[in-house]
Amino acid sequence: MKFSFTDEQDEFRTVLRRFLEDRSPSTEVRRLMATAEGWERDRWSEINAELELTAVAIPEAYGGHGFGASEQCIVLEEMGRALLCAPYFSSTVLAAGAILNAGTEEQKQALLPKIASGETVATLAFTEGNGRWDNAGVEMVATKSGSGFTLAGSKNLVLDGHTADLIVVLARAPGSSGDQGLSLFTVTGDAAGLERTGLTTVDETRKLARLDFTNVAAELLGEEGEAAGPMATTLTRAAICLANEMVGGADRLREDALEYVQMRMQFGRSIASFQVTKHKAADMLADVELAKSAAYYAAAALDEGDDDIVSVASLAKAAASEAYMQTAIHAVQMHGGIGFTWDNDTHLWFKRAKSSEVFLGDANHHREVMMLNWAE
Amino acid sequence: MKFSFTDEQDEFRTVLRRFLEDRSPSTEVRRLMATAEGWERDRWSEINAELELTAVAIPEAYGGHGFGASEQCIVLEEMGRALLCAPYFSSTVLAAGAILNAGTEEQKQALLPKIASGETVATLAFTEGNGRWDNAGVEMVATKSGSGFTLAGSKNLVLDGHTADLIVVLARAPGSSGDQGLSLFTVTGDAAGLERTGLTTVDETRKLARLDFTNVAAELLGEEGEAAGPMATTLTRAAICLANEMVGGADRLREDALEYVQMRMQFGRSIASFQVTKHKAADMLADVELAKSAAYYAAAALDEGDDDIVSVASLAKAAASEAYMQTAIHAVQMHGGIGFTWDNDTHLWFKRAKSSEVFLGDANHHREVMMLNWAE
Amino acid sequence: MVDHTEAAVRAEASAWLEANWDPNRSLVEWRDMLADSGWGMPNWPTEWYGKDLPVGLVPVVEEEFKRIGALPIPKSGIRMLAAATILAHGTDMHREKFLRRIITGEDVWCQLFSEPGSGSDLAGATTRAVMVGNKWVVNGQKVWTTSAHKAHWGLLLARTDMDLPKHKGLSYFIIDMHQEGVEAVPLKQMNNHASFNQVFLTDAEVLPDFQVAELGDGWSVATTTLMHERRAADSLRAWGQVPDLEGRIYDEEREEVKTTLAPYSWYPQRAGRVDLIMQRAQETGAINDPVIRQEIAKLMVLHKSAEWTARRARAAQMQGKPQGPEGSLGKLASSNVARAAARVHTMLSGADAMLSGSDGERDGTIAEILVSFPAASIAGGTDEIQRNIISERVLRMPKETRFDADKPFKDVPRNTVG
Amino acid sequence: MVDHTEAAVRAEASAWLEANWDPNRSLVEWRDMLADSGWGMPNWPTEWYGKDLPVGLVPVVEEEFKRIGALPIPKSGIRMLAAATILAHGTDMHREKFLRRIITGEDVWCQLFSEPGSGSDLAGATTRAVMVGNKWVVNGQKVWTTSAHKAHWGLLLARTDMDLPKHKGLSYFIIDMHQEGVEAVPLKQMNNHASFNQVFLTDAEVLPDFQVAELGDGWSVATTTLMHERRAADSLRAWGQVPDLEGRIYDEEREEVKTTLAPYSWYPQRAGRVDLIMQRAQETGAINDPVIRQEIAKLMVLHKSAEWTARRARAAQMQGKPQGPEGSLGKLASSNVARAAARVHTMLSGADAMLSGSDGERDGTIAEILVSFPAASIAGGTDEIQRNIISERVLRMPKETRFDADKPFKDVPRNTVG
Repeated sequence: MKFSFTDEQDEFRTVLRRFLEDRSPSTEVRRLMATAEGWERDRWSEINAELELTAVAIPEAYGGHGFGASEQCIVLEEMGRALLCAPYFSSTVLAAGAILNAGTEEQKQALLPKIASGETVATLAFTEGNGRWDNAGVEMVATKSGSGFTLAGSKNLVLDGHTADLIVVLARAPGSSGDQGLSLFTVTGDAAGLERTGLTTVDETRKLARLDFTNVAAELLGEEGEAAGPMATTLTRAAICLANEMVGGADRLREDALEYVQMRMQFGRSIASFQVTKHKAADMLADVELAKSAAYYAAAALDEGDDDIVSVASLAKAAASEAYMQTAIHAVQMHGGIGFTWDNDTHLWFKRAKSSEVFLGDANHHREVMMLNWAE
Repeated sequence: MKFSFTDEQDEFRTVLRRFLEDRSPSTEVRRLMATAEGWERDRWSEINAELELTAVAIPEAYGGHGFGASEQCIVLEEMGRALLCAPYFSSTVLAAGAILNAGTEEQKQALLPKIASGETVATLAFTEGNGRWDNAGVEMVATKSGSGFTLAGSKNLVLDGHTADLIVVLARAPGSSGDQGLSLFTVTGDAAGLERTGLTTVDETRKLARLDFTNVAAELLGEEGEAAGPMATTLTRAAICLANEMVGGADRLREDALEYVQMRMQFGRSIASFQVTKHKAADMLADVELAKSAAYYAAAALDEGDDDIVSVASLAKAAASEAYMQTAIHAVQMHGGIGFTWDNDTHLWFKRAKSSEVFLGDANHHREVMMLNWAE
Repeated sequence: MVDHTEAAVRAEASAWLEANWDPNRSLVEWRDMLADSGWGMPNWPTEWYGKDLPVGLVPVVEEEFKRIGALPIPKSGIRMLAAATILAHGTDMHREKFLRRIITGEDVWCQLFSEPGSGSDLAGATTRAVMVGNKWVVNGQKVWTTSAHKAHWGLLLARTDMDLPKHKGLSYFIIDMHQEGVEAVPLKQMNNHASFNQVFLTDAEVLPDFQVAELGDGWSVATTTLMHERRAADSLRAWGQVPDLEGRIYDEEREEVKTTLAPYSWYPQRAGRVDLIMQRAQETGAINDPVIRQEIAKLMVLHKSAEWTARRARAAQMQGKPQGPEGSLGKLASSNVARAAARVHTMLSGADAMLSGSDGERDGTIAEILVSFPAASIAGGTDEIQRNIISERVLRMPKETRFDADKPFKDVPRNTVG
Repeated sequence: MVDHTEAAVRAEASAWLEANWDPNRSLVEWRDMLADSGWGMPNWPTEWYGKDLPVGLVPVVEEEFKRIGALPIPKSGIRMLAAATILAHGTDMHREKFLRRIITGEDVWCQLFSEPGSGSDLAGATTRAVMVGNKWVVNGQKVWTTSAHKAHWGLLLARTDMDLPKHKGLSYFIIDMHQEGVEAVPLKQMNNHASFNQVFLTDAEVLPDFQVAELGDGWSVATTTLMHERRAADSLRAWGQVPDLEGRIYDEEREEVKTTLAPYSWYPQRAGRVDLIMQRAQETGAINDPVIRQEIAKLMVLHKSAEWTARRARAAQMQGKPQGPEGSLGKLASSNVARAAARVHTMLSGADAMLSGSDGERDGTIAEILVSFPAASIAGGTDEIQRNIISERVLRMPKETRFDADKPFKDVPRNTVG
């Protein structure tokens, strides 16, 4: 197992970090999170134009740069660190992932280059009112209608669902259940019969929507009834990507809290000089670094085609869920009352930690997946 | 709910504590734990003669003093604190409890006065090779034979089972299962066909035995087939008694560790002056005091006939399991290397904590019982 | 002379209340009568609106209020801290000017102790009060001030001497909040509430008569105020219950309660709402998940043990026993409970923990728990301060080495910015 | 001159080994040949049994040993700490007298640093060495000394001046353990093993020639020894693997390994035996209990994350990157793993966690885990010391205030009894 970043990867990270520090300071995060959309097309195009982030992990055959999960995870870690407000996860990880795994060659040729260039912002709608993240939880029905299909029902918690140009939707044949009868479809954001409602979120930097489908005409993506496998593959990769995004955020919180206690005086001494503060900082470092190792390992394992990838992905997500939330709680505590105020930036990451803790499944869920799929 | 000790109870505790400090110093604990029996009849008779501890919670009608669970729990807390090596729990809590709950009036008259006086040391044999603490786990079969019964099978983890004069045994009618067909029996320690083997225990102060029954003649205790209820009542009270014994041990460990760090110098200052030591000591206090409150509450609830007693008993035992073990781990850590040595007394209580953690069911078991029986 | 037996006190209070209680009076009128009669604050001195009753007999009077259904004087809020401080350390002028309107509730008070630069270290206050001509002129910044925007008077801790050691250079003032140099700005929290204010003091003025106790005695006076703070917080919760009856006085008190408690509306969420856990677990069916059931059980063990510990402490107190260690653990235990509860609420919510407001569960209450619980381990003394107190005062472990106590305050390292 | 290219080194080592390796030699004979040729410790100086190879080329030589199947010099044990210290700070007499017999393994060494009164604070040693006539006379008590009862020589840290500050008054000696004033007493642990000794020094003698470095330089020499300690602990584990082949030399090395490793036989149990968890969970059926499965999963997440963190650190090191924070977390993480593993083993055992020895599960191995894991957070630097190191060295947070560094050691408060 490759387990260290190459000089090129380190260099890429350094450039990206500086770039995002410049383009996505917390003032900019606060400005964008206050909008209904959560991101701005012009702003995002401008950022993306410079580093072509949406292209990183899409194969060269479909207009991307063809890098692996490790490179994509560097992008996500740095975005998580900067709390960048952009439809990257939805479009590049979820939608492009589903299209790559499920689509026909023709569909990949048609759809992916525009996602790679950033021209199309796409998302994947799979979770419903029951809040389940697995295939079996899908209840939405796709009915054959002439040469095409129509979708009826609702999708919930769709990342950037109210702003995406293209929506990949998971639905099932009438009467089917479990992994059977599942198909993926594409609809455009402005499709007739589609009502999109932005939701109020704890984490204002991660916008979610409810999508209500009233007989919406949809195009089949890939093979009819064969979506279960591609969806599972897509979500495994998404869990790894999310874990890397999360450790980026956790590390930022940790560093900010450390900087604060180093600078802050109380009782005539630096808060950082109190032994309990020092020991908490040491434990925070351990929490974050261990979760980082799991996230990095998972990305490398994906690139190397590890047989245990489902378990490893869930391990990384479970580790990140616990570490990010724990770090967020410690970070507020280390700031004291200031850390509880709106004007201090800590709560922005705290809320992202809370949201990420359950997004794509909470730690209990992923620990269970890990144990049930462990090959050992 | 009564929730405070009376002046008489406080006075009883004070006298008992001083008495046990005098009679059961750790040198005496070490001497007795190295014996196969784990206690000495003369020594125990002498201690018991003075304070009549075995009589405390047995009704006056059967030769006891008729005090309640709260008083019995004071005895147990102080014994747990002193790590007294004596067959008190086995004889007075388990065996006398079962006889009181299940026996006929005639049997109570016959058996309890000698247990109250300490003349008879009894125990209760219920757990078997599967290590389960509930009625349904019992597999040993009692067969009718003439006017009596014969027992065949094995009992495991019997407290003082190799030294008790009288053994109360739980067994079931052939072909029965669950709570059905269970009866209690008495056999003498020297019964023909009974083989008693002392087991090697982690906690040398709590001696356990395996009892192998080869067609042992036994006397029915109480009603045939009706033992399930009395056993459950006996074990609920036993869990409360054990929780109180455990918080006594935990508090002793906590105090000893505190005394050690207060006295010990490192880097030119008292170890107790390091902030992390102080904060750990504060957390230890909170752990122990909260578990104490639960144990005290449970004893009072038993005396007042609380409807929720099964849940409350399990809550107290679960709290004590976690608090005692956590305190033991912290106590070793606060001593440093010394705390890991045989000559330091910490390990005696550490091992009692470990043994008590699982005795009568571990914290997971009791949390589950608590939740399933909660009336709210 | 008042007869201080329980029976006599009960009879006298009862007689007075039965003769005078009328739910159709105005709130201020009734409280004025209580002030004049002494039955409103019966343990206060006779010359200051009280009856000089021993504290032990106050519950007897309270029982008579309850029996008759008469509204007592609320014992809560900053104004009662002000009263306790003024009774202990104020001049007769202060008592004359402030105590009656504290009883009637006509004046709102606030407490100006905490500063952005000092946090847990209240005695590190750097707000300066300098005598200019014949007035104190105050400059500085205070924070975590409840009701500052509505207050008529503030209890101010300010530094009057930079050359003395930290605790010696502070003095205590009563400041008129209705003046130009005092600006209260709401301080928004991460949970979207704004329960507190920042108060900017810019050449604000205090007349010399409004100094409390001697120059340099500020810290010891502040200690008196703080001693009463916890008690006031407890009775604030109790006060929330105005009888659901018709009558002018009930309407007026309900209005007052509503205004006073507004900043505290999120406090139940801060405490983790353990009361909702079993309900939600049953509603969502999560109670059938053995893993979540264990987590709920762990929370319940902690919660019940903490509750019983508080009851144990109260029972011992009522028996007149010396306070045991169990009395000092409540704050720390409750912040552990709040954290554990937020964790379990997240498990119960699953994916829906991402939503808030009207899209969130229980109309946003659950989301509010998830962004309010961190306050439980900070406000009113951080967990770290609690552990310091427990280890030093209860366990008698050595105090932290002080680097700031003995030198002139001007030489003590401190935060340059807020 | 040796040609220091990789290819040249490999060729030369390979040629020498193929010409000389013979599994039927005695262990001492073979090691003597390695000492003479320099191939045993190739990075040591040419004049002292080495070949002056850069450390980076040592793995090349090791690969050739492995390829040919020749037994290398074990790089572990206290004797290698002694060698490193003597090479760095010793005199030529020391090198002459000790290094060859360290290579051959004929001398057993022990380390006399820790004392009952000093614990984590090694520099607080109070064992005194006083010059009487022309000899050092040593009095005091040492503890946690592995193999003291079998050792020929001891590395001794002793105080030679009570008037100097703590770190300045220590000196470093090599002491002959085979003399009357040295008594080694086994120290039994709570897990029934006795891996260590207490060593009582009563008028024990050291010749002046056996002092290492200057008077008062003891602490800096000890630091050299300690720097090599972690590395030696790592290779000790690696050394346990002698090829399962026939031949006199294998038999002798197996015997040596067995004796040397005897005190460490419980170390796997101290580490919590995560390797047994899944096996046991399957055997007992506990894997089917969702609550226990979650607990196992939590342990596995911790264990794998710690393992991958160690691998990440090694990978970065092999790339020649500066050490990142991940390199300092192993000790702390492993004590967390050990504690969590003991917890899970208890859940898997249930009632049987009360039994040990032949009545216990896995013939007592599980019971041994339950009474050995506390050592993981103490031995080799407590968790507290690890957190101090991480916060001060990695995170660059302020050091603890020292109360003992600058004054004469005789005035530093310290433990009166051991």
